[in-house]
Amino acid sequence: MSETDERRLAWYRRMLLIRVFEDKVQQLFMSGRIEGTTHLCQGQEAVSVGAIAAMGPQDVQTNTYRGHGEALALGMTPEVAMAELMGRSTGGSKGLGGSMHLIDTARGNIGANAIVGAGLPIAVGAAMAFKLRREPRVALTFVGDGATNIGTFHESLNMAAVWQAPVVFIVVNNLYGEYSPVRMTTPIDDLARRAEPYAMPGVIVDGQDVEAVHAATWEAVARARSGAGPSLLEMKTYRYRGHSRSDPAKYRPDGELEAWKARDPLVVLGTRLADEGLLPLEAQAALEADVTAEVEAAVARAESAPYLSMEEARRHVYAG
Amino acid sequence: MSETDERRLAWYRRMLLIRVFEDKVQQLFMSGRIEGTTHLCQGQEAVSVGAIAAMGPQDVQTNTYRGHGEALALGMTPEVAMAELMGRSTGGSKGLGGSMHLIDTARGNIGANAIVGAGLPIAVGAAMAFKLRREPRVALTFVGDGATNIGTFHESLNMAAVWQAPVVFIVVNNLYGEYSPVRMTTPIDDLARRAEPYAMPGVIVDGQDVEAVHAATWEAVARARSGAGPSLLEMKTYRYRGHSRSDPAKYRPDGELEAWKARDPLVVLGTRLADEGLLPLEAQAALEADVTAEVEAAVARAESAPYLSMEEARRHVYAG
Amino acid sequence: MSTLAELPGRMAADAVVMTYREAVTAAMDDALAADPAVLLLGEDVANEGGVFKTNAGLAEKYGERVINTPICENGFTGVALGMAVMGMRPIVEFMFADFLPSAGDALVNQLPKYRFMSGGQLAVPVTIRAISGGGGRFGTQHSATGESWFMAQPGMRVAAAGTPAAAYELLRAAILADDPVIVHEHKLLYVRKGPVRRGAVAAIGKASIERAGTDVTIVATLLMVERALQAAETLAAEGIDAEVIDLRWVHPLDLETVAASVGRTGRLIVAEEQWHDAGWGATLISRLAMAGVAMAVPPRNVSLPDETLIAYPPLLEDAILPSAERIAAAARASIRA
Amino acid sequence: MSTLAELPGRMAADAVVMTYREAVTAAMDDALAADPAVLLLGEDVANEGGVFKTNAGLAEKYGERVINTPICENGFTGVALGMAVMGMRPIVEFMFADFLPSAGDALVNQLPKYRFMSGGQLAVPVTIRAISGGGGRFGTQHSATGESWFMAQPGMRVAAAGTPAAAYELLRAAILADDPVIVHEHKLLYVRKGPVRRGAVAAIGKASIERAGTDVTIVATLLMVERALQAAETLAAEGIDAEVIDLRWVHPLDLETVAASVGRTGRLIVAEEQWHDAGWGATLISRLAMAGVAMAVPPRNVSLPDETLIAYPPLLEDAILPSAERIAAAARASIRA
Ligand SMILES: Cc1ncc(C[n+]2csc(CCOP(=O)(O)OP(=O)(O)O)c2C)c(N)n1
Ligand SMILES: Cc1ncc(C[n+]2csc(CCOP(=O)(O)OP(=O)(O)O)c2C)c(N)n1
Ligand SMILES: [Mg+2]
Ligand SMILES: [Mg+2]
Repeated sequence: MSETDERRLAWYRRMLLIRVFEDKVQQLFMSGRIEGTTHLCQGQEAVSVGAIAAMGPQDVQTNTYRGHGEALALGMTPEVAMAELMGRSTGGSKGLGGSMHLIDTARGNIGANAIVGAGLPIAVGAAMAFKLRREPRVALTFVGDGATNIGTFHESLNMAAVWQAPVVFIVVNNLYGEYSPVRMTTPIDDLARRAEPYAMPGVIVDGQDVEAVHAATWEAVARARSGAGPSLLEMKTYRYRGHSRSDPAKYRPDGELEAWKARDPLVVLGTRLADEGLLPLEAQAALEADVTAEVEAAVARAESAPYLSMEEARRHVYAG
Repeated sequence: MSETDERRLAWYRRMLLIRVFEDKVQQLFMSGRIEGTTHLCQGQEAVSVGAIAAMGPQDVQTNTYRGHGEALALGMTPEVAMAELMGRSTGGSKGLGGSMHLIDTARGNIGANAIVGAGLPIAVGAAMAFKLRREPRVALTFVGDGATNIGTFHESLNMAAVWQAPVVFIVVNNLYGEYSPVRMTTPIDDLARRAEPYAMPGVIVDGQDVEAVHAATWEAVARARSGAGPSLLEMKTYRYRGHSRSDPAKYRPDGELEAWKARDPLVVLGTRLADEGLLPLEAQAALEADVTAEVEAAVARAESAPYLSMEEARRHVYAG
Repeated sequence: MSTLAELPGRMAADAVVMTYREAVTAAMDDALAADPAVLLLGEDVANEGGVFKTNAGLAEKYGERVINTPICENGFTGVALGMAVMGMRPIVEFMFADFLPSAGDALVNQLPKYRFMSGGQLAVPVTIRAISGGGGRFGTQHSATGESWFMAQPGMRVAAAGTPAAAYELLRAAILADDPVIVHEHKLLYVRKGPVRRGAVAAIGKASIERAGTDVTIVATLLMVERALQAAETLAAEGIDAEVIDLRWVHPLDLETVAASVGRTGRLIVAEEQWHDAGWGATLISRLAMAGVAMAVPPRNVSLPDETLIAYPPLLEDAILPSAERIAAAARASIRA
Repeated sequence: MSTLAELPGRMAADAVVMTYREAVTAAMDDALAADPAVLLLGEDVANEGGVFKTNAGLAEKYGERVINTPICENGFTGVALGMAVMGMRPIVEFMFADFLPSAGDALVNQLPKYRFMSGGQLAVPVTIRAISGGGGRFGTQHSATGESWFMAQPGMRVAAAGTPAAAYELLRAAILADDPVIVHEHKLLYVRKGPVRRGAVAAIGKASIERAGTDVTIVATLLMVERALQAAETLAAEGIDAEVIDLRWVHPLDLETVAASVGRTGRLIVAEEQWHDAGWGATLISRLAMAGVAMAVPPRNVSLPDETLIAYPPLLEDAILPSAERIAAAARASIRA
């Protein structure tokens, strides 16, 4: 099998892992087995996996409260992720962060932020650290459509452009803020246009197609690494679930969800892989069973892990 | 004389008043007769006068610490303005605001802000009050080139566009922030481009020509009043003095100041008025003497006015 | 809303029982009905009754006076200021108090200073509703109360509602005030019920004695009012009679009510869901100390533990947030000191 | 800088006399020289030595490590965080402390919480330099000190420099710390001279006794340290021996040094250029009261007057800012009470 095809198979598996993981998280929160709230990314898996696959081993990214997809795409194990969601000491942040903060420095995940827009300048800063040190590294940042309306979005793109920072802005346009469709809060539909006043490329990408996502991000990352400056990529996608645990998403027009599901990222790539004989439908089903078992095992292990004590937790407020 | 020509003569006089006023202010601060700092607008008079002349009697505007020109263009008397700069109780804000806060609600001047970018959302809010009450009124806001880099700029244009607020954003591009030329902090030269992601007209205007400023602003105001939404106007202009009292503006390239002075707004309109026989050069000199006497008298009266007592000042912290 | 019969204890004749959430909605509803200048704006405020469902029915009833904003706290707070100086009386919802710092400039340099720097030409009748508090398992960036963040700033007033009645009355007072007011609501209190007199308006700067007592004074805000009342029940069983004061306003502070109470009890506990330092509890204790108000024993605080952030694990969060037990323990220690 | 001979009073052998401004520059210069990870960023920091000329020569010496930013406080503070977690040690200049609220989110929700919510994976060695204080006739939006704004927030440390030595040592300590630190400088102090030991690093959380005395303790920060020392001279002529403490850190607070001093003098005055409420003065008084530190008379504060904003007229501004006379008067009243 070609290296490319091996990669495509790995993408399929990773997207499937995210899907199964998020479905499981949903169940755990809805049933109260985990308290609090969570922000799921089913439907957006191609964005997480395709974009992250374009990162080099030394590159980093920041994302948001809706960041489980990126965390898993970067290689955080379902167990470590699940443990974090359960607040256990075996979680990525030892359970102190929670569902909105899957952080994993070793794999380049330097921040999942619960404040809209706050991850952007952090990515610009990381990129500037690389640039100043002459390291050929790139920073990515994932941000929602709604986040493009807050000041830090503008400030970050502006600084990145002035300084020609090696950063890629990935706008995950899933059509909604919390309960607001894009056009209720934003005067344009194509958020790629937001790149224009920064003299920065703004590219619309099919966020349902992991290969398209990968190709576009690859180009933007290469551009950044070469010193040619930042780019903005608008990923057109959709979140299947409501904004957060408590949101049934009744504000969506009839049929919208179904229309997007017809172009589900797993179906888009899965159909190709099946057609090419690389991963027949039965193999896909088997894979799903595999992944489900993996996630169930992760849940079991995570749930049996301890919590930090108060004293241990307090040790992470300061360096010491 | 045609009404138009009368208006043009009035503009000339108003620009001259601002010039003479600012020169006087400069002298008062440099000599220590007024303490503290001031931000002068010599060179930018056409922007203040031309744009403000396009306002209707019920319209309002916000501006900045560099707002003496707008205040005088709106009809604040030199005495009231000077008294404010001197901290006297006869000043527009009873002396409590000072040089950065010439506010004059009766004439539609609802704010001069010392925080970069803070005047923009206020203008959007005023415009939304008008829109909600179905009043055919418009809000303008003056903001510097450097201010287009701060988050509130983006947030304000975005809200204005989404809500189709009757507001006109006037970017006074005088080529510098404090000591930073535009391209040190901004990735583009033409700030009119900043309108693009809001699907809003962005127009480049010759800020040295009061008639051009007036025409462009008139159109934007009419558009806003008609319900067609906000616009951004970029006024290309130049400040002759440094950023503030203490800045000798050594960062400017040789010859730049002189080049701009060749297109001084008083020269641009003055030449036309002289050529057309409306205001011969001798008349211009006589007018300058007049205006100088007016400003000197204003200084004298302002300087003899009392200060508020502490008790009086404290009454303005709350409504009561 | 429930009938009078459901209410435990005394209740004014014209009061009705409703939840804290309903009280918030009712206050806005009544204000919107009374004055066409009143507006409500914020993120998703007009969608599905808002994220915390505090605005149920308002968008349907008041149409364009309930305004969804883009996500831009500093910007839309500035917009409210602009509306206010042009004669409107906007209410601004902050979905989480944690986002108040995002509007830091508007809240520190604009709203409270605008009247002053215009020499009294301009009024800023803006109400900020901050949905605050921990206990939701939301982690360290979504659990703040922020009551004390802007309390030092002259020109601003800051309130915090501990009961449904307070929620209603404080909001009405804030909306009627010609100056900016921040009103804090606690998200864990939304489901609590209590008597509310519709039409009542809180007096600015006036605290409310929620339980009279003679042995120790407990001053609290928000969720801590409820916990202080619970503590008082526990203490009563032990023969300790605690007075519980819902401070209601952290700026201006009702020093008089607190000093009078401490004058009677000789003992003071402040119970707050924030850190001690630079808080209203410290402010109160300092003012009483400077005024030379005599106490039998040193005052005590029940606050978020020093140098600790709100952690995500439920057990840790519960241990960090002041509990009724910690309040009772402090009162007990005060009595036995 | 001057020679040793110019110095009034004692001075360590290795100290040199320099202005407070030179001390700030020297601290950054030495830190930039010592560690290539140190950066300086902010508005116009690389132009003409910065607006307050605190960065003279640094851009020339350190090139691209001194970075002019666009005007966007929240954004560039976030950038500093990103640089820090990737191994740099940025210093961020805030041209006026009044702009700190513009970066409210970065300063409340990001810098101090980032380490914690990553479970200790990430360090945030960011230094914020806030140029603060009134007296410049800059009006109500450009005269804040802001020392207490972020002091309550665990994860953040906050310092304020009252002398050239403090300016140098606190900045060095902040830059070396693996956590975020805000260091306040006072714009009226830039021209003041004093001995500075290059290479010295302040101990985090340690106050400095600037004048030993036995009769009354005056705790001050920033410009108030100078004024407290002036007040002490006046008082000395009257036979009152005041101890003057430059608090240096408002978070963490050096309760120990203050309590020990008050233990000796029995009398406490806090002198601060901010309002009492929610300030470090209130915090200190509250902590001492709760600790039961005995005082001969109630503590007193000399702060910005309640419910008053900084006004533009020079006479009013001077009357609003605490003066040496008011500090002396408070000390006198404390003695005679
Ligand atoms: C500064 C700030 N304001 C408001 C919120 C509350 N909030 C959380 S997510 C969200 C919507 C964000 O929408 P979008 O950027 O499209 O991201 P998505 O949730 O769709 O992934 C809002 C308003 C917040 N977290 N931070
Ligand atoms: C939020 C904020 N940051 C920084 C400043 C300091 N400052 C005042 S004016 C200015 C430059 C503004 O440049 P521009 O917008 O071009 O206006 P101009 O002064 O040229 O009129 C700066 C940085 C401020 N007042 N507010
Ligand atoms: Mg979205
Ligand atoms: Mg400019």
